[in-house]
Amino acid sequence: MNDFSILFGGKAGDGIDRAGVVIARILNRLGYRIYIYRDYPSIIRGGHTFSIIRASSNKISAHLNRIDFILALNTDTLNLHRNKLKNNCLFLYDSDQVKADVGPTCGIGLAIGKILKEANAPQVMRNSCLIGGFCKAVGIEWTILEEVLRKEIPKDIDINLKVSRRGYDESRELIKIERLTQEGLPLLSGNEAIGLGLIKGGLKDYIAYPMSPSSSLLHFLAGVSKEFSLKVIHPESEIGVILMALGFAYAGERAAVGTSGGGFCLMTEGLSFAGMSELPVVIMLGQRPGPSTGLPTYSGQTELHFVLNAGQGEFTRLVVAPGDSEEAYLWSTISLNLAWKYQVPAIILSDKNLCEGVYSFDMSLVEDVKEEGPVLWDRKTTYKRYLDTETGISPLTFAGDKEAIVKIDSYEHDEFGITTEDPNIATAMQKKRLRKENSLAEELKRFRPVRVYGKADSEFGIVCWGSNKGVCVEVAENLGIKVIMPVVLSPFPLKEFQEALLGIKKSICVENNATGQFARLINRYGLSVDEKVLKYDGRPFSVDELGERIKGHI
Amino acid sequence: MNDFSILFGGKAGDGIDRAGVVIARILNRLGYRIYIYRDYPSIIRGGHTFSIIRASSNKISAHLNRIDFILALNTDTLNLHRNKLKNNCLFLYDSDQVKADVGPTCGIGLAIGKILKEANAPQVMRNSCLIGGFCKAVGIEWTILEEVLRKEIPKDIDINLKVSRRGYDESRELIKIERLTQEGLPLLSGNEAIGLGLIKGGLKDYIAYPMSPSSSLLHFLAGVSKEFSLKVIHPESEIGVILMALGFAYAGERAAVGTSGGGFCLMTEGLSFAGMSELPVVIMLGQRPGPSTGLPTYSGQTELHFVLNAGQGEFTRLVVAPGDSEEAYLWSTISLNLAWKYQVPAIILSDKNLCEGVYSFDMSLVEDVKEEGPVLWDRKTTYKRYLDTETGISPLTFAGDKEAIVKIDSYEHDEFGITTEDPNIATAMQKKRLRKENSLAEELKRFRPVRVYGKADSEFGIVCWGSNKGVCVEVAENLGIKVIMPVVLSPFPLKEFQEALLGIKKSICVENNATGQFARLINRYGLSVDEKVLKYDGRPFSVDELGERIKGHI
Amino acid sequence: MIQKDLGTYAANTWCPGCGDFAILNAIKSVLKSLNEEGLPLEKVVLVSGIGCHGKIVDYINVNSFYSIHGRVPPAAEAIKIARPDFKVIGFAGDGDAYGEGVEHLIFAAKRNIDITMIIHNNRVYGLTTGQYTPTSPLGFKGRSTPFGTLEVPINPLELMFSSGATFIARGTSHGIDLLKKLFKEAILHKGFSLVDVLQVCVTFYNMYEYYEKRVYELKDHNPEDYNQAFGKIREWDYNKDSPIALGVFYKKDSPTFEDKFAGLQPKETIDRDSKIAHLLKSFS
Amino acid sequence: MIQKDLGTYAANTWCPGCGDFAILNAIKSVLKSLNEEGLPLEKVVLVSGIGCHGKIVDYINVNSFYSIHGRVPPAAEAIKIARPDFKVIGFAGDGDAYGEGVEHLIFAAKRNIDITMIIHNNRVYGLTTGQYTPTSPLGFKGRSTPFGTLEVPINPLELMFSSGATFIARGTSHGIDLLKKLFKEAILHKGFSLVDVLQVCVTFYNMYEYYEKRVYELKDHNPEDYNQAFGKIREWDYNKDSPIALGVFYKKDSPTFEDKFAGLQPKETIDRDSKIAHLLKSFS
Ligand SMILES: Cc1ncc(C[n+]2csc(CCOP(=O)(O)OP(=O)(O)O)c2C)c(N)n1
Ligand SMILES: Cc1ncc(C[n+]2csc(CCOP(=O)(O)OP(=O)(O)O)c2C)c(N)n1
Ligand code: SF4
Ligand code: SF4
Ligand SMILES: [Mg+2]
Ligand SMILES: [Mg+2]
Repeated sequence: MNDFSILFGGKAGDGIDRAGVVIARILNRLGYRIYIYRDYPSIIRGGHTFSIIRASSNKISAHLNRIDFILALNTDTLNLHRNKLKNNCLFLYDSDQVKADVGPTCGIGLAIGKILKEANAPQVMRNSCLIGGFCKAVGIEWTILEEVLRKEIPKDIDINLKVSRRGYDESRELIKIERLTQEGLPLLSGNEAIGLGLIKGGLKDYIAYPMSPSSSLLHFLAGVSKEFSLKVIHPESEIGVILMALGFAYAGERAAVGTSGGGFCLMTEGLSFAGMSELPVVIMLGQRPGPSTGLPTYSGQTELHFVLNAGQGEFTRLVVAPGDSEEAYLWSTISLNLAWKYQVPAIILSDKNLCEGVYSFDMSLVEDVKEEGPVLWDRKTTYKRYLDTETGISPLTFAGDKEAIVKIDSYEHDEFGITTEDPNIATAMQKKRLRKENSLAEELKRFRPVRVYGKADSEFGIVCWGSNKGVCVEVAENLGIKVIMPVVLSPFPLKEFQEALLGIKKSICVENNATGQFARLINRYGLSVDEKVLKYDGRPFSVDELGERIKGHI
Repeated sequence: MNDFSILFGGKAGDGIDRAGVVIARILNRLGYRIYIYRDYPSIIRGGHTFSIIRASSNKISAHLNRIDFILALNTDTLNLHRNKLKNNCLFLYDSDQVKADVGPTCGIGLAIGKILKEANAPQVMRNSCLIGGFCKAVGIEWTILEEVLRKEIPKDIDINLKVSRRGYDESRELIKIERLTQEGLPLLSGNEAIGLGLIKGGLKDYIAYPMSPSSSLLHFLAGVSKEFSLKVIHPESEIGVILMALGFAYAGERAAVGTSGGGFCLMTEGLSFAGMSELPVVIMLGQRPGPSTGLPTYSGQTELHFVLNAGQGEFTRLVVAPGDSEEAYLWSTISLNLAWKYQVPAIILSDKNLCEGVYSFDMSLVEDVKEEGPVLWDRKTTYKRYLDTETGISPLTFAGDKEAIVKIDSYEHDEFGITTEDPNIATAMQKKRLRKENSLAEELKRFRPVRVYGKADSEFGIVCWGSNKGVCVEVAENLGIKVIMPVVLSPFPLKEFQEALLGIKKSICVENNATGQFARLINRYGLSVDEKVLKYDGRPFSVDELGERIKGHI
Repeated sequence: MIQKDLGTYAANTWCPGCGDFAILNAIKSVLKSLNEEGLPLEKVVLVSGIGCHGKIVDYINVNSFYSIHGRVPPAAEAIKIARPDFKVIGFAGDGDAYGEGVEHLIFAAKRNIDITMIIHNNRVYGLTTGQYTPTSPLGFKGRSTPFGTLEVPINPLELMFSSGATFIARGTSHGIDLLKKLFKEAILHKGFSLVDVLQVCVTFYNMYEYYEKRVYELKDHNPEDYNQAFGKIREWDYNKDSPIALGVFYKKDSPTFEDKFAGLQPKETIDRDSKIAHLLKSFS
Repeated sequence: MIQKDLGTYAANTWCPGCGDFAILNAIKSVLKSLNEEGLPLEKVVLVSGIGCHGKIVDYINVNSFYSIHGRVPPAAEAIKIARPDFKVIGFAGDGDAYGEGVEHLIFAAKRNIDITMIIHNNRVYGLTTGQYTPTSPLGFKGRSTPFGTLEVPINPLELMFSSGATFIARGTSHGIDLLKKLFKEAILHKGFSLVDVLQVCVTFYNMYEYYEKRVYELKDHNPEDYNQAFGKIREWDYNKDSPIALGVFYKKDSPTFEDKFAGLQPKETIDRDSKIAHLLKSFS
């Protein structure tokens, strides 16, 4: 057992999420690497929700369909998932609630209702009781559980410990999870990694209107706002959000915003304004299945072409799609740096799987990128906010500078930022803004915009982007094939991508959308993939599922 | 002189626009075909503005750089444009205002200030005086001018006629414009043609927030709202606009909206909602140079990829880009019909040149398309708003139907329109919505989505879209080469486009943007153009200018 | 999909104890009674926003338009303008209607379109798990403001009053009889009506006891008296701990937009083709 | 770009006689006088919307942010929050601020951020050549409403009052001395201030004579008296032909958002890398 999965299920409101994290932290202390997939409907109470906590001696960022252990707070959990169990009898359940015919010798039933009643504990503690039972069942020492609970759920900890201990005591050991020799790692959601990466890149302000799956980035940054002197603002709408961010950028502060599809729509006018005014901004876009409100708590990859083309007019933009927590951290820092260096909007294209998935985060795997300053005015000649330079970058100074007047403008403008309708100036300015794309593309090379995994010389290559990285890499390693994953999507790293394709005889593009958006993107460059493996029901590929589908093509 | 151009220039507020139309109507009565290009800054008074009125015995929809006659209300007009005159002396000017050294024997100066003063006429009548002088100078009878003025400018007509007559009398004949034998045609702006085409297609409601170059469509439809029982509404914002349109569609009424880039941004969330809810809507998008506020009174073609990909999620949309007034009329009718038949959003991608250009409109050239009804519920089984059918089209009925309950939903939903998060239903519904693209593409064939002009068997082909049609066709005819112009841009008519390309050895793509958006679009299909001729200063190509640039490639 | 009792087969996923149930039950009962009094149910359209509140349309078996977040009014207005014989009832959240899309509410009120807006004002974003809204009190600790908000709430009734709403009322989700009365009166009111429902969100902002202690029903109040109305509207500002009046605060007869609009709209008589031809003539 | 007299080289393209000139001249004079009194001009940022009004920032040689249509307040708010030592002055049109982006105005007022909004209220869309706006009177015949509007205007002062604005004033473009006084007072007011300027649009809605006949300056008015303020605010509703008061209607001392916010924001002392490392520890 150095790679196993626990499914913890119940109703929304049962604290499934929290329970998953507690279990993950326990296993983390035993040296396991973790990935958590969270599946929940757009409901606050009721319905069916579950987390799959996968633990492995190796770093992972995908889940499996085969489950080793089920922890069931309700009947649905057993009914819907028992068929996924490797060993049909490895499950624990609340025998006061679960109305399933489990067979007499199978699983462990805990009378959680009774236990809670006796301890005078609230319903939300059912999960702690079940976790207690689980720890005993897999041979985890009580002290570890106690430590984690104290840290994770400080509120009413005494009753909680009591309830959990009862679960522990009334359970029995079924199997033994070994302690590994390696140290644990921090467990971070994708959004937390993005938040920290932005902080590392010098973030000063974060502005957002709540929207799944971006909300937890807002919550996280609001929570740490004092530590990092961040101004975190939740204004009236996404239109207000993007305009505030541009106001902060004008004042010289690094600002980022976060949203999902519908909110991004409302930001597109501001995005185009950012392009014209050359005000930097980083937008974290967490994709979920659309169109429209769609499946708000699930995942998709349908906004690739939208973000590449959003906003009227033509302007340079940076678009990156990190694939796991380390990339999320790294590329958030890079995005903020480059948005400021090139004075362009940068979009971190994420999705629910990355935003809300939980990963063991290994800082030692993250290339070290420091906060980098923008190109600043040399103070030698009169300040011109839109000085037309060879790189297209106009050196910056900010309002408040005694020697400069800083005028930005949503109209076409001259170098001083005064509105113009002159055809020659308009053409020159348009060229200047687009020229930045070249220098940006050049600079991106130093961050290796296309990453390659798996068997380097395989003639089969999986092509993927964003949160599918984890599952694709694992499948490729299992099958002995290659993975090509561009993290940068605009400016598209064509040369690097082509190099990565060298030697590939058959390429298989894996995406969470119905039309193959990445496959279509590379068509633009005269390239094409041989096969498309698409899934668009809002659920991520599991390693087993994707493995089967890829096998069909190789 | 069966093809000549008159440039009428002055300051904003001088009534340049109106003057252009008066001259055009006069020439129309003499049997000429007309095209007017209007060049004006985003200013209400002052600045420099001019119209070029081109008249020809043939139908035209482009302007020439070479001018035959200048009518100048201010100095700028002469200074900026005199070099375009074929005959350096063919101009009329207000000698009380124009401070230019015109030479003693050149042009005709009218002391308009004095004439107005004597007639006690307001400044806005300066243009009438100059028109009077012009008519005399080219040998047009006074009665024609009088008739047109009476019709066009009924307000204070007596003083106006007096002033105009003085101009007429104090001028002298320089050259003679012949009366042609053909009848005149209605003169329509592109927006008027779009409005009439929508009316023909059964338009019931038009909702818009003013924005150049779409505003004149709003003004036109508001003006004729009583005649056609249209509900024309100008609400608080573009977000309100698109949501109102969807409300009307829900109630069973054919609605359209109009806007430009920034307003379209604000509509993208509603667009995606239209995709999900399958509520039909027609959006007229008048492009102008961006990014952001850009050059609001000029023209561009930068929103092609934006409209193809706008809105989160993936859904079927119709995008058409008509090239002149007849196409504007025809494709507006088609758009409304097909939006309703397929229950999809349809976008009429226009631009300032088409919206505000004035054309001789020849109804006999327009294919006859009638208003066509949507697929209606057969009343045989319980009504399901989102019945999953082979074509993807769910038959319609509307709220108010005693036997049906009509539920539309921005969430993913089942056939009844009840929210669902079920992965199988979500997949099926996504397929259903995308399947409509196939049937729509099939149906579009009957309207010849790709049009071909010029020399059919030339090995040189100009590829263009939208308002560049006119200038490209004329250039192609001059040079004896072919023009390929897809009117439909989504679903892309690949087969027809490929057929049109047969025999072409060198293709030259003409666009008003900096990156070659159409050229990029066809890359997606493994096709590419050989040359790009781009212009993005907001001004349209003239026939002479484009001719030169194309010659460089053939 | 015909279900008895105006329900649907959709599973109800509100938290047990949520105040939205009261709104659901009240509106169902009002629709039934209006139906008995002669309103054909096919002439009812429910429009909802996105939030816990929005789910209400999935639970009622009549025509509905499940809109996007913040955008209930413009859709409702258009439906009413297209079909003045319909009753159009909007359900919106406080985040939805007073925040994201407050401009539409203001303009719908200004136009005095005869729609009814029922606001599920739980003073929190429910569905996105507990952030402050425009009506949360100063210092509210939500997930986006863990150290407390820095803004005083708006008083939505005052905002509606200043925007020209012609019917303004308030109820709570713990007074279903009053809710029924208010909903019915609002729906029957000819003009723009708004009922602000202090709907308790048991999960993220349980104000049950707070309201229980403070609410009272308006008595001897003349809602047609502008000054009385204004006084009562300002009595509680959604922040201070004052008594909280319930009932109809304000009511005014005023011509509606859709009626004026219909007046402008002659029925089309001759066919469009000939009218187009006629119009084209005038263009030459 | 240093020009004397706060001007720039941009050619002025307002119509001769436009009321915007008065606003331009008044604000320049106020900036000069504030500068003389010690305000460094580099600490002034002008923010404008899109419309004829917006051009004002091209004509004044100080820092500026020429925003998009309707979106002056959020940009101005952010600049003020980032730099509480700045004076941030927004110029917006009536279409811009009371229509397209009214939600931002409401929330800026609600937050009581110390910015000044100057509204060029010509009661028409100037730059798009003459359509009705939220403050055009009932029956206004504009290019989108050739048969007259069907909506009564909003009273923007009342709307701002109900949204929590702490300084509300009105001037006209034909009273430049009053404008100067009002602008200066508004800028010096600590909190959200709005000056509604009845700016005459000579081209599309020339109300010069109308206003001349009706305007009067507030006297014996205590702007800190809530009820007096409300009464005067409601005296003219932007529709009826009543007297039109000018001056400061309302003024209130109230803590500002940016001050409260700054209170929450300790200065960063230790370096971020070690704090990140520390935080990461707590995640394991
Ligand atoms: C444009 C947009 N922004 C954000 C969201 C995310 N969202 C969904 S519901 C909601 C808030 C709901 O709050 P409220 O309107 O008060 O309704 P409640 O859930 O409290 O009933 C938000 C922000 C969205 N769906 N669309
Ligand atoms: C999103 C968007 N919609 C529409 C426009 C077009 N537009 C430019 S200015 C303007 C109205 C200006 O009116 P107002 O704000 O009153 O300013 P004024 O010109 O009267 O000073 C409009 C609608 C735009 N620029 N952006
Ligand atoms: S979260 Fe609150 S508003 Fe939403 S269903 Fe639960 S109790 Fe009701
Ligand atoms: S149109 Fe009106 S507001 Fe605009 S510049 Fe002219 S007079 Fe001023
Ligand atoms: Mg709420
Ligand atoms: Mg205005």
